[in-house]
Amino acid sequence: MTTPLELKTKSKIQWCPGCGNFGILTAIKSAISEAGLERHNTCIVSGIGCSGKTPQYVNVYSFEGIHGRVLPVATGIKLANHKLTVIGHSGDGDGYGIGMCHFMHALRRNIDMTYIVHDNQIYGLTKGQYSPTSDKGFSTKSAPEGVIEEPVKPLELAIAGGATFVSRGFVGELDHLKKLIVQAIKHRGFALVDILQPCVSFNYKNTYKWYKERVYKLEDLKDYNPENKIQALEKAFEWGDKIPIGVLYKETRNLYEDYLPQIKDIPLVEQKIENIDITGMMREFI
Amino acid sequence: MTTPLELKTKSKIQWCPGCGNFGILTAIKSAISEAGLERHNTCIVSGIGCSGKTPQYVNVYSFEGIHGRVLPVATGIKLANHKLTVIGHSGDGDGYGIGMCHFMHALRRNIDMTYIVHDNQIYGLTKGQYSPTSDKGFSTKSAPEGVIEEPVKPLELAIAGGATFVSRGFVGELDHLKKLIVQAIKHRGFALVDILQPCVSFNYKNTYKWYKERVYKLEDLKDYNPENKIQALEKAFEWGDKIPIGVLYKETRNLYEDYLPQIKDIPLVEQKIENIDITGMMREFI
Amino acid sequence: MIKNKISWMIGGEAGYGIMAAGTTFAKACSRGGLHVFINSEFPSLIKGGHNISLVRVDEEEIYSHLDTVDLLVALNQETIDLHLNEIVPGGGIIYDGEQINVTKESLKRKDVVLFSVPLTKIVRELGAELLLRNTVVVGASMAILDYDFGLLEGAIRDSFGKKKGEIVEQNKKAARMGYDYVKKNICEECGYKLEQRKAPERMLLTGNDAIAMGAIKAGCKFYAAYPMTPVSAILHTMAEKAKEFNLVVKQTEDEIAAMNMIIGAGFAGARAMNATSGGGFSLMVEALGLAAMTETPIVTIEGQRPGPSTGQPTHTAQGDLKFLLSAGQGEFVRIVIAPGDREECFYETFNAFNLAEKFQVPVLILVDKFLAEDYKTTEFFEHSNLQIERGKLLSQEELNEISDYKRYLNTEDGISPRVLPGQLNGVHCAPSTEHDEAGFSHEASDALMTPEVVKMMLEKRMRKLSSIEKELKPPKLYGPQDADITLVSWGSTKGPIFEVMKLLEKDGIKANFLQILYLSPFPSEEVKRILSTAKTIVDVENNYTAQLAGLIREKTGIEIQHRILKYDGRPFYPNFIYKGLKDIKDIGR
Amino acid sequence: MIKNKISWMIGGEAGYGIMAAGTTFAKACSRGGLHVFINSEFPSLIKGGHNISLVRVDEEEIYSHLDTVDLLVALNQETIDLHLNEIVPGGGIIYDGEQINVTKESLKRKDVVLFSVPLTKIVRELGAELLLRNTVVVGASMAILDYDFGLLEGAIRDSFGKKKGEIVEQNKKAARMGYDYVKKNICEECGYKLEQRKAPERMLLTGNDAIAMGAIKAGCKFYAAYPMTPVSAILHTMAEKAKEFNLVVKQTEDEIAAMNMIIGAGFAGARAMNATSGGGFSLMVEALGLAAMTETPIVTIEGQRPGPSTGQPTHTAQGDLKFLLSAGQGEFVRIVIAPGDREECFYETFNAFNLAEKFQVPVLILVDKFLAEDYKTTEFFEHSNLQIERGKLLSQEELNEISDYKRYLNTEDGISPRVLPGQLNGVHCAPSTEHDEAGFSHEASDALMTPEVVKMMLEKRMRKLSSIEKELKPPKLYGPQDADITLVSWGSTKGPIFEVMKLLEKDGIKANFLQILYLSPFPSEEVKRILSTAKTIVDVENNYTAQLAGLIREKTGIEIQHRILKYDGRPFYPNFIYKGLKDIKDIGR
Ligand SMILES: Cc1ncc(C[n+]2csc(CCOP(=O)(O)OP(=O)(O)O)c2C)c(N)n1
Ligand SMILES: Cc1ncc(C[n+]2csc(CCOP(=O)(O)OP(=O)(O)O)c2C)c(N)n1
Ligand code: SF4
Ligand code: SF4
Ligand SMILES: [Mg+2]
Ligand SMILES: [Mg+2]
Repeated sequence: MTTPLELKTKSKIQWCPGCGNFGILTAIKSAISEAGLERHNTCIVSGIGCSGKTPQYVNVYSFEGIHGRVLPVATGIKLANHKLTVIGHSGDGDGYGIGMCHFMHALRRNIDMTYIVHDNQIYGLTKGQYSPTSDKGFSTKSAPEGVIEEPVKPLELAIAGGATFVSRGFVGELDHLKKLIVQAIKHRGFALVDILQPCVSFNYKNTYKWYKERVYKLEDLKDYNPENKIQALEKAFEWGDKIPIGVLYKETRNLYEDYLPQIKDIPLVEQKIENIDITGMMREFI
Repeated sequence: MTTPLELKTKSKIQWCPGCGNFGILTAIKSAISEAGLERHNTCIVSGIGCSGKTPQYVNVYSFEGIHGRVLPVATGIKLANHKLTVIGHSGDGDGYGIGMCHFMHALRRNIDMTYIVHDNQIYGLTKGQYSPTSDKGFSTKSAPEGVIEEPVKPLELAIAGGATFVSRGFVGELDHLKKLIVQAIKHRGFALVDILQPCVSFNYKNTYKWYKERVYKLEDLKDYNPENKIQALEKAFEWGDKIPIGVLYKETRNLYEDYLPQIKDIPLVEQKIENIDITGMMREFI
Repeated sequence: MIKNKISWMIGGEAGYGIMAAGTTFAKACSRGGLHVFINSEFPSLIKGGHNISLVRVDEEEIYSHLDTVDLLVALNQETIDLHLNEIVPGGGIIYDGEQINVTKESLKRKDVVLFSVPLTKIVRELGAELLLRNTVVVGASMAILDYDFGLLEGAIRDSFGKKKGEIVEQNKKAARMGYDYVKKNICEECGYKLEQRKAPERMLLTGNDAIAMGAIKAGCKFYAAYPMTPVSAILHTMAEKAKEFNLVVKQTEDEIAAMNMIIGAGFAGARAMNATSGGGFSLMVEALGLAAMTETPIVTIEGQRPGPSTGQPTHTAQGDLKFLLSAGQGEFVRIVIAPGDREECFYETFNAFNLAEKFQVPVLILVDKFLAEDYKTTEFFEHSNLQIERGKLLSQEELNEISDYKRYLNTEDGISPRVLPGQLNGVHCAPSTEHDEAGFSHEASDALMTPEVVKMMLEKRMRKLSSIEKELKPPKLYGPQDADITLVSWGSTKGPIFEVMKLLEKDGIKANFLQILYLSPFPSEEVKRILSTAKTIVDVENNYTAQLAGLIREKTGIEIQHRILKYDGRPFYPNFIYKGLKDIKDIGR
Repeated sequence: MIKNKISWMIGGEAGYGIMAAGTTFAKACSRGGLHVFINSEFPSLIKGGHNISLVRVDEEEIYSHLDTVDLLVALNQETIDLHLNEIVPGGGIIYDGEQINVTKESLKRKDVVLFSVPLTKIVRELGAELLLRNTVVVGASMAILDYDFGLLEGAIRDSFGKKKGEIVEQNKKAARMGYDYVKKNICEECGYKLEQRKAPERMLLTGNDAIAMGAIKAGCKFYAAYPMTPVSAILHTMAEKAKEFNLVVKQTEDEIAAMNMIIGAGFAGARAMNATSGGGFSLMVEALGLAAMTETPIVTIEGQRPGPSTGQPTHTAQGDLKFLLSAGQGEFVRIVIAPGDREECFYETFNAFNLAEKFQVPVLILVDKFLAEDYKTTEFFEHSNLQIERGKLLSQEELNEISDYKRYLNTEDGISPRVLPGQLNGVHCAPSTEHDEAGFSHEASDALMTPEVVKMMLEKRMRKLSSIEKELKPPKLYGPQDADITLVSWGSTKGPIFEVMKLLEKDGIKANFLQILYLSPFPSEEVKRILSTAKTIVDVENNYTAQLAGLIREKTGIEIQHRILKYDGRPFYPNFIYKGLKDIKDIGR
């Protein structure tokens, strides 16, 4: 158990003043604390992007990988030592652009980890190109005439792709966000938290105000059942005047790890590697 | 207009006797003929795999790229010369494994091309490892204890990802398959044809017989409307005792090309590149 | 009084508009007929980091920045702390004394002049955002330098031209207030003088700008890229110019797609390009070999930054030379060009497209952050006589004459006549798998793909090497033939080395400079000829392992003993090289 | 009568069970105490292509195949057409005369013996599938060679052991019928003799097998790979052994994932490996730099096949050396090892894991199809005294002593004490971005990430080079010190070169062989020492550009004039090298 204060690092925070990432940082620290995690048994993995700076600011074990590869690194860490709580931090470009292949394949594996996507609908770190989630028509440096592709719908893909926990948060709803992350951490399986995160420097369209006017909480709906896949898909499709936040979909399924008797008793990293006997194996080649 | 016979090349065919790819080859040649395409205005693009040999056997312009990259190459060709009819041939590993990222992003672009996936639920060319579409529990060289991941559901992903034409064929239903491909070629937009293609050498489970016992045609359903997305998603989810073939989903949407005034009049390749005047551009830097 | 020779630096947090101030200042100078060089450093983030822009102005042509500052504009305290040492004796600091508390005593520098301008107050008076301090201080600087305010006004007008007139007016006003404040309250004449000179109009541009222009001029029609520092600006420029020049510009899902897309476009017959940095280039390596095997012309720009891995995303290095020379499995011909200045960025990018099509090979252009992002005044490019050469591209008439067209015909020069999809009578397959002359890979058949055929096809492709060698200009030797020191280098170090040559000339030391522009095919003969008679050879590179020196030894057997290397993420200062040379014992002083 | 010395080849279409027949035949020989070498060629497809398996048997140790065939087993006409020239005078052809129509006349070879065995008929009699012809013909071969049938029976039993007993029985019967047919109807003694010898039990294995075993012995616990010829077999073996040795084996979505996963596992503290070929390695390049920057130990196997691009997926080459040496942006230390035989595959893979952890660097093992997939009889590995060395891995006790743990401490040898996630008191970040000793990248702050810090960290990492150099064994010189010819090579050519040395010895020519096992760090001093006194140096490589020769010139200045190169997708035959040597003029005969 650790406190948010203990989770602060010595690094100066390098996001633009007002950036939505500050909210995510607050939420993740509170959530780690609230979920009762220990610093040395928690591992954050990021890619590259403004989101990718998160590991530098949370005082747990962490790995800042390369652009788009959060999930493979996180998978390697988790399978090597499944006693660790593994939390990935990605961006909309990092996770749904260049990292799309790993995302789709992680969904169906259902390894026990949390995947937080800082979704600002823009490439922040590289100063304002459109991202896979940018709204159609949105004009940026790389598309002065406006984006002409349909945006990626991450939650819809996650559900269709076999995720067992699919949620969306908003940094303008900090407490709600923190609770979502706690749920995601506690979920047994792959848990996606897509976070609406205003980029105050480059996304002039999807601002705090823009999101605030649109988001509503699924919890406030009387009859929403996150275990109904088709209903969840419909909700995931909703984007525009109304944007749902909360847990869209939830399902109980075996973990990938459950199928691995190799690590049932002890994690790989704790297994003895001295004096492994290969005599029998050699004899098979006679 | 060309005949299937003219579409034969000088190459010896190198698939295993009995392989489902022979059926696909027959169907694609008939479809090219029936759709009224000309040899020199048609371009086939493949990746690597048993499916990747297709370009060698169809006498149109063709490009055999590298493993998993059918769609980017096809995109480059089409945008450079959109007068060509571009047809991609991929495998389940090539297209839904290593090529997944390009697949998901192609769906939302809706460039006018046909994408044929030889889906044998196995890695054929590399001699029998499981593929992303292999059924759970299926045992292969790389998973002697059986696959422990949920399979990729390509049609579900295609629909969720924004495809405008999503279909499935079966080489055991050749005429149906040919007609599907003709429809796909004629569809204005990105058209997916996922083909159940038995691999007689390595997939001992999903055989001709196995598929035959399960497939049924959507056309035979009275009330199936391929323009209903939610219904299509439900159908796409269906796999096991019953497997639907036919057009699952269809939608009319602007092409990516429609948003490019640059190529409205003439394709890029036909534009003059001599004596381009950059004086004005230079003056902007004063 | 120093005239028309100034090293001016502005510094502050990211988000303070440091870059914009630097270019406005520089543009005003350039429009006055002066030569300008801008170097900027900024960390890989948007706001909150320390940014600087260092503008050097001179009436002679200048090729790089210096490690000294005459006038430091400090928008925050950190700027003073970090850069105080760089200020020359007698230099000045321009700052907002109402916000930052410094005295000569606190700085322990009696030899600097403090110019306090109430930037914040002026901005508040204007009712503008704090950001505008940058323009106020540029105005103030121009007053201290006693420069023509009209030229600054013009630069402001054109810089903000695309934005609303309101913004332009406000900036003009801000500059004016800064200017007037100095003139009225500090000094009418402050010991500096910048004066307009008669000169032809010049551009103020970066290597990225020159590359984009070279590509557009070459008829590049398809540009597909994934953003990456330091060459994202090429994407932005191409996108901005897409309408005007009828380009298709595609921001892709990743670099793998970017590379495969331009290969597709190149195969279809459009001139196609992309640009990336080392990390993105890593992802293009597999498809690089694909271009080579299918003999598809493409052009790729690689903008180096310090590695390994993410490294220092916004700094500079020359660490990727060897990587580019041998990236990709198997053996194949690639052309690698390392432009040393903006002119070469332009002409060699243009040239690259011709080479790619004539030899049907991938062409890589290797730059770095220093060259790609830094601005320099540059003469207009001579573009009217640039010829598009498409090599052995068969016309429909020519193709009609051929009965059994073979895409990969085994020719003497290794180059096979090419046709494009859409042409009648030329249908063929372009395979990534080894194939025969007709493009059949016959993988199954040892009777068709015999060891002899395999050997023949590989030799055919490799023969392009000597064909290309014949075409490329020999490397340039700048300076006298019979020098005491021969500097050898490649890429962006050209600028600082030109500056060093000026310094050495003043010292009466005879030096020359061998610039290797084409790294592959490597001009072994010429380099050997030049170096084997050179007296003292010094290799200068912005890397740790002296990659060019290694290459030269491999190709010529000559081991260069003296090396001036730098690998701290920063470009060379002329002085660093100069001092390095002085340290090399056997150089006479 | 030739005794215990035979070159036996079986050929036919893919799908005919050529490989299986080859190994069964070879196994039977190996179990009789004979030495065996199998070379197989098969195209990149499953059925329908031409496959061969060439088994060489001898009582002396043998290191490669030959270019001559004593007995050719032809399951189809094409085999005869393609390989007739390879049959020695007096050699034989075993075929099914009822299916294939050949005579000495039609072959224009009076000097071959035709053994017609009704394979198809025998299979039909057995009521078995046509596939079984392969076993029948192996039985027939053994009769012609007059070998002990019991040894063949044992080999069949154990080869099919995992399949149903029925299959074993049927195969035994098939072999017997082939055997008996020959003895009864063709010849009791046929001019050949293979005889069991007293010898210790030996393994018959491939480089892939040896690598997998080396990894398992080294405690590799996590294996993540995407299948790729010629090293897919490592994935299969690891998967097969996962239960027995408690490994986690993951077939990934692509090679990018495979590389990043093992980096994750390595960071977490598990010994981790993957294997691929050039195309897949291209996709791993970006993450290779990540491993270097975060100082994460990993081991990667690269199995070469001819490129560029898809190239010839099922053939062999040594074309990726330079690629591996400089793959990745920026400059970093990697260890590159090129085993030359199965023993080295085993021991060096084991060693690789120790090196990776001790120096906290990526280790690359470079093999090729020839070494990875071809079988050779090999003595049991001495594995009992192999020590696991994990380097500076801090125990919890040691860590408790440290007040302010710094993951990237600047040490003299460049290696910083390492802790694993899960350990108390060692929390840190491992960043791909350049960072300080504590792992902070402080990107924004020039005050913290000064040029000096950047330089220090790069130098720290590069210092590992000399630490590693001290640890690695010097390169081996086989043969006499004072030879007339010094052969220089790397990797799988070792086998053919050993054979050539035997030939040269017979000729009375004094030759030695310098094998470069460690390509990076390169043993410049030793190589220079050895080569500078060598008389005639000959570089032998399975590539076009003589990559090792280039590297040697770069590192030592020595230019190797004589080169024997091969780049047709096939491995060296000893004779090819032998003839090449004879062609080199200044070699005395
Ligand atoms: C292989 C590679 N390509 C490109 C880049 C440059 N790059 C760094 S971050 C980034 C995109 C950032 O966008 P996103 O993931 O949305 O993160 P954000 O900055 O918005 O949080 C890019 C293109 C890189 N580091 N590596
Ligand atoms: C980058 C890369 N990795 C791996 C391979 C090896 N490889 C060739 S085809 C293939 C998989 C084939 O499976 P699939 O796409 O399903 O095609 P199929 O053979 O079943 O038609 C693999 C792994 C390769 N050629 N390139
Ligand atoms: S660029 Fe955008 S996302 Fe990045 S730190 Fe600034 S506001 Fe935040
Ligand atoms: S391996 Fe399978 S998919 Fe490939 S050719 Fe043979 S049967 Fe067809
Ligand atoms: Mg973003
Ligand atoms: Mg398949």
